[in-house]
Amino acid sequence: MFGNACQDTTVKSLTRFGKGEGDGEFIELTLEHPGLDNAAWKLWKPGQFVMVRPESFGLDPLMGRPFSITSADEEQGISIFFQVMGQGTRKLASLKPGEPVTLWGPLGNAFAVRKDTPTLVLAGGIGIAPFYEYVKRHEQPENLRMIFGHRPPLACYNWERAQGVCSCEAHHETCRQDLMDFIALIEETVPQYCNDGLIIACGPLPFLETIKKVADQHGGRAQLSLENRMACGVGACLGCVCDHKTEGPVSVCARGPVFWSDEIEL
Amino acid sequence: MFGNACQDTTVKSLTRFGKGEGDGEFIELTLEHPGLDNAAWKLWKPGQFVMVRPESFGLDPLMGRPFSITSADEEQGISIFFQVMGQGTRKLASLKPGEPVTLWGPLGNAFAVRKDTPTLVLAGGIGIAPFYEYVKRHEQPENLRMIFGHRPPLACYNWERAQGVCSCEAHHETCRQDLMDFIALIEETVPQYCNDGLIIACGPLPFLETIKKVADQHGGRAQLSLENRMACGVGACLGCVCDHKTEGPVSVCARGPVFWSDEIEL
Amino acid sequence: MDMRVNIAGLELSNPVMTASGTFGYGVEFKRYGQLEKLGGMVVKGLSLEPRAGNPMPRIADAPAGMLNAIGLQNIGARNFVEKRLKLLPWGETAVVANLYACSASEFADLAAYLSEQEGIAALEVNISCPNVSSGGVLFGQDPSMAAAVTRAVKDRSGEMPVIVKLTPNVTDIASMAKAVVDAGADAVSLINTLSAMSVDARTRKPRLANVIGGLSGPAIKPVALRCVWQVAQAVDVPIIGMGGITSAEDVLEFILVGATAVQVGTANFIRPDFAFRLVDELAALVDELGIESWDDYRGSLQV
Amino acid sequence: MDMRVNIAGLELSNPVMTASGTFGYGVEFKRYGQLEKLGGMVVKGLSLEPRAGNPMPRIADAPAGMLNAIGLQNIGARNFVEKRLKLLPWGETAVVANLYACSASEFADLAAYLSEQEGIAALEVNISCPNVSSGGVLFGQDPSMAAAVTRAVKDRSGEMPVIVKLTPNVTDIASMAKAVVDAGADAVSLINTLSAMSVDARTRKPRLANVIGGLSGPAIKPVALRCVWQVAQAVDVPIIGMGGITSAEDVLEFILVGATAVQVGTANFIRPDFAFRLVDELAALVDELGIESWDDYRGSLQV
Ligand SMILES: Cc1cc2nc3c(=O)[nH]c(=O)nc-3n(C[C@H](O)[C@H](O)[C@H](O)COP(=O)(O)OP(=O)(O)OC[C@H]3O[C@@H](n4cnc5c(N)ncnc54)[C@H](O)[C@@H]3O)c2cc1C
Ligand SMILES: Cc1cc2nc3c(=O)[nH]c(=O)nc-3n(C[C@H](O)[C@H](O)[C@H](O)COP(=O)(O)OP(=O)(O)OC[C@H]3O[C@@H](n4cnc5c(N)ncnc54)[C@H](O)[C@@H]3O)c2cc1C
Ligand SMILES: Cc1cc2nc3c(=O)[nH]c(=O)nc-3n(C[C@H](O)[C@H](O)[C@H](O)COP(=O)(O)O)c2cc1C
Ligand SMILES: Cc1cc2nc3c(=O)[nH]c(=O)nc-3n(C[C@H](O)[C@H](O)[C@H](O)COP(=O)(O)O)c2cc1C
Ligand code: FES
Ligand code: FES
Repeated sequence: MFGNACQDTTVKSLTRFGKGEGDGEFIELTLEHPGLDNAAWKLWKPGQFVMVRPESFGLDPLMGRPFSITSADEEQGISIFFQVMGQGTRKLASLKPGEPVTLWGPLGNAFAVRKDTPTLVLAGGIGIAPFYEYVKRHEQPENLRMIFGHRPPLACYNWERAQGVCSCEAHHETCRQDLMDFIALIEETVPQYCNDGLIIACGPLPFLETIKKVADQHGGRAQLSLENRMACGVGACLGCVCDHKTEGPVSVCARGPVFWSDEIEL
Repeated sequence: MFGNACQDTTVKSLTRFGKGEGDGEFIELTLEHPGLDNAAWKLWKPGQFVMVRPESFGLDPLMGRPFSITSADEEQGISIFFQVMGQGTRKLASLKPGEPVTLWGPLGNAFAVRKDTPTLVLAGGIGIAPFYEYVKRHEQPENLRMIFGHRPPLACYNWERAQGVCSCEAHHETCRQDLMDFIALIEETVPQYCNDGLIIACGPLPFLETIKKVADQHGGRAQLSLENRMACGVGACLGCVCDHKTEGPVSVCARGPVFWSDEIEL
Repeated sequence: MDMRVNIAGLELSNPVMTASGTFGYGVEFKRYGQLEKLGGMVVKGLSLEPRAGNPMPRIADAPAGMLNAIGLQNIGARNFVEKRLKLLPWGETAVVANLYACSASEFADLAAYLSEQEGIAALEVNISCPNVSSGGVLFGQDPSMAAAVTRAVKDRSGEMPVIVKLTPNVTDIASMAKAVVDAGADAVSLINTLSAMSVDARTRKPRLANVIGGLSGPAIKPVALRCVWQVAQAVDVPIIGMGGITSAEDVLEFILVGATAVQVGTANFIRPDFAFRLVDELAALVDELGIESWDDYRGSLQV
Repeated sequence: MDMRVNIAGLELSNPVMTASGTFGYGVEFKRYGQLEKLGGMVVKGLSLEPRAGNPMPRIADAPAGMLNAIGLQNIGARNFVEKRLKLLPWGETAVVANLYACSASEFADLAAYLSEQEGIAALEVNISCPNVSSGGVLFGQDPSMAAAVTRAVKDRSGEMPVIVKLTPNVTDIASMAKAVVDAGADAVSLINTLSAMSVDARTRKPRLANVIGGLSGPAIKPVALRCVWQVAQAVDVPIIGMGGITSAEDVLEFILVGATAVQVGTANFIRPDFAFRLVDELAALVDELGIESWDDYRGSLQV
């Protein structure tokens, strides 16, 4: 039996990356591991996510917030890596060690892992969050190629953590031309993995759309992690659905968040 | 010209008194003095109050909370002394130094001061808050007699602060008999001040009712500070009214909080 | 205290139910607690045929609440019965089907089918479908239409208790309640969400694709309590109260103004084990306050 | 940007007004800011004779809001004109009288008196008096009664703009708006408070002596936006939007869905200088977003 997958825990630490107003705020939030009563924690895989709701949310916002699991370990705790976007992440950013947090998860499915297959890892901005552990766990990192597109400086993204494990290329987008170059790179690289490779991606919607388009054009498919707004995280409210080609609207939280690009509409 | 009487300030310190669950929580909250732009702070008098609204209230509660001014000084800051009652005072109790607080005041009228007149100061529980400064400022403390009825132990009330200045008697109420004795004391003492003395009182409603009843019976009057629930604190919402015998319902915040007992209904 | 309550013959082990649309088909919450603990659960609104619901986005934050415009997405009554119902411990907790249709006759067909299924304890008729056949007026906003739907459902439901779920978006909810009770409703549940809207001043776009949605959560609790109170003065059938419940004290407030049982909706999104915890918290609070029986406490507001 | 707006001929320096009942008679706020800064202020509901209002307690907390049942306490129209109006800078900011009466003829007499007073810029007719002469139905909940009151007031108000203030406690607010506009209303303002209730589960008592009160504050903003949006589709007169405004962004949201001006109510209790600060914050936000004119922004929601 698995215990209750909704657990109470506390803040262990917050680490801030980058600096300066313009960059936004990038934070690794580590929670005390809530314990293996919830045996699902023994089996979690990169791509899965958690719903996080600190007590400090009070009644605003009412809904918890979903975040990819960056790492989870009984000793080190459970980490998420997030960017301050609005009221929820602002309240997360002002947490102090020891403050109470409700956590449910691990939720959803995970990215495919095929150790013998050339794998293209595409990360857009904060979409890098699930990939630190993905590349770390990979048994044949020489089969991995990671491309990371970002606007805020690399210092915001704890970039060292990803590097060194596998082939990693970061593309800093500072002007329109950079964006064009980055799209061109995707258009060039994705097809190379369309036949006998694996493509996994996480990032903003336009980024995923580009990847899907290129993959579709080349008769390939990529695994895309979607970031729809969520309320329950458990497949109950139907607030987070995406259009699945054969199944109609499906819950991103329960059926995803990772989908094959050829099976969904974005 | 007086500047805007609504000012932004920050928490300077919190001092907790007493201990143990049963006693409730008693806290002196000191705010940085918000400055004499608001020249009314130069003239404040005991009995006046402030509306306090820490940013941490968020949307819950929406309304600020009224508290008697315990002391106010440019160096020392502005202090209130409160008991944790509900959601508002709970949030006040968890403030940390440096947190932002909105403050408007000093508001309302004050207790009469007649230095040459024998003055009976009646404090019930947390109703002692305005009297520390009242007795301290009094020019002829030998004319003061203070009676303090309380249920939680004296340690909750920073009692030393009141003592030493004037004649002070504390009555600890631990059982029904103590209450009867205390009421008997009021019935015995109030009449002594009804003719040529001054009676001022602050405390829970039943306490004020007893004082009013005794004073009424003896053709005397006492100044009672009322603690009605407030929203605006400035006489605008009419949420805090009490029944004035000649004027009908009047705002406690603007016309009071101190009223002569023979002019109002409780 | 004996925590059981009785809704028109349906006995619940305690007054805590979960509200339709916020608890999926029940099975989604098995990881978070024991379904048997609940007094009952109302499953997502079911229609005769599966439906796809509204476009995205469907949910948005609101002060002390949330907005939703899920629309009528559901797997259809038959799929529910065949694929989900058997996974639920319906012998130990009341599984209530929430009905959603666009005409009285469709409601009747749905009721006929669902009332014959073993494992369904009662029907809750949701009469605030925004896409009804008759000129855009909602069933739940017109007493005679509400009565017609109620009658149609009752006629085809046999012995099964029929609960009619009322919307607060009316001038006079008490007269709506009277209309459905006169038409045969065995109980009423209220409130559904408040008609509401949220927009983004920067992008100039609505935050829900459907533009208008339903407000739920603590923000609406004072409105819900008022509605339950007014309905309790107007009708004699059991009332299931809901709207913004997030604590055991909230549950008691609804019972105090006249509800027999309650449903917990948006609070299930505060944490998925919310309803399970609430059952324990309610028992503890009832003890603490020395409440002796529901019959004694219910509707005992001192006015 | 030019911040001025025009409500049926009445020009305001900016769209920020204060809402009736939350800003006293204006004078109470002189210690907190310059009244001249405001686009306008609506004073506490005035009746022909002074009134004492409801028993205490009259206010209570609510999630993201508050409840009030002040009743009709006011010093009466004559006292207001003689003792307060002259203390207000009515040459520089629009002072709007809010009218409160219990019959159409009383409304008319009140309008006749107030519309002749120098210093009053417009009349706002509050048609949700809970104690009206005709069998407990509120004026604001019945289109024909609302129209009758509007006509009675218009007939006796000469050139003065008449704003009718609508209640959200109706099935169809758009048809209420149409009714009063057809009857001659120069503008509408909305929303008044939501009918609501709060009780104490421990003492078993209502938190308001009046039992039922009005819910205001951020909790009701999504309902208010929906109402303004629906009314904006239905009528062509200017709309003054309100309900839960606590920021400049909120102001823009109301204008985005169709309001010409706004009123700030409960937020005045968050801090008494709230409305003054809001005027500056609104100007700054308009700049930041590059809004070029109110005519361009108003009602520009992309649906
Ligand atoms: C499965 C999943 C995994 C996620 N993992 C991460 C992660 O690892 N790190 C991380 O930083 N974020 C992640 N997100 C996104 C994260 O949940 C949102 O950024 C967060 O909920 C924003 O909350 P907020 O209250 O701060 O912003 P809000 O106040 O809700 O919104 C602020 C602004 O951001 C926009 N916004 C909010 N949420 C989203 C969204 N999901 N997509 C696009 N725009 C949005 C809003 O439209 C609004 O303009 C994930 C989301 C999902 C569904
Ligand atoms: C002019 C004035 C001066 C005051 N000075 C002080 C002071 O110096 N120190 C101090 O501790 N308190 C003082 N009070 C009372 C204080 O304002 C309340 O205790 C506080 O507002 C409670 O807020 P809360 O949110 O914690 O409680 P709530 O959640 O609002 O209420 C919790 C419980 O306490 C009860 N309660 C709340 N307020 C009152 C009240 N005013 N009277 C009786 N019961 C109440 C409620 O009915 C409820 O049962 C003063 C009040 C006024 C009007
Ligand atoms: C996401 C969501 C979906 C809902 N779906 C339904 C539904 O299908 N049928 C129904 O009768 N009510 C539905 N409701 C309304 C709830 O059952 C409930 O009446 C309302 O949310 C008020 O309760 P609450 O404040 O506790 O959430 C839904 C509410 C939410 C938030
Ligand atoms: C304490 C209080 C008193 C009010 N009195 C009146 C009144 O006399 N006349 C009136 O038309 N509206 C009155 N209202 C309603 C407000 O003007 C406003 O319509 C409502 O509060 C919604 O706006 P808000 O959420 O910004 O407060 C009152 C509201 C409050 C909170
Ligand atoms: S968030 Fe509720 S179904 Fe996905
Ligand atoms: S608190 Fe508003 S009038 Fe006193």
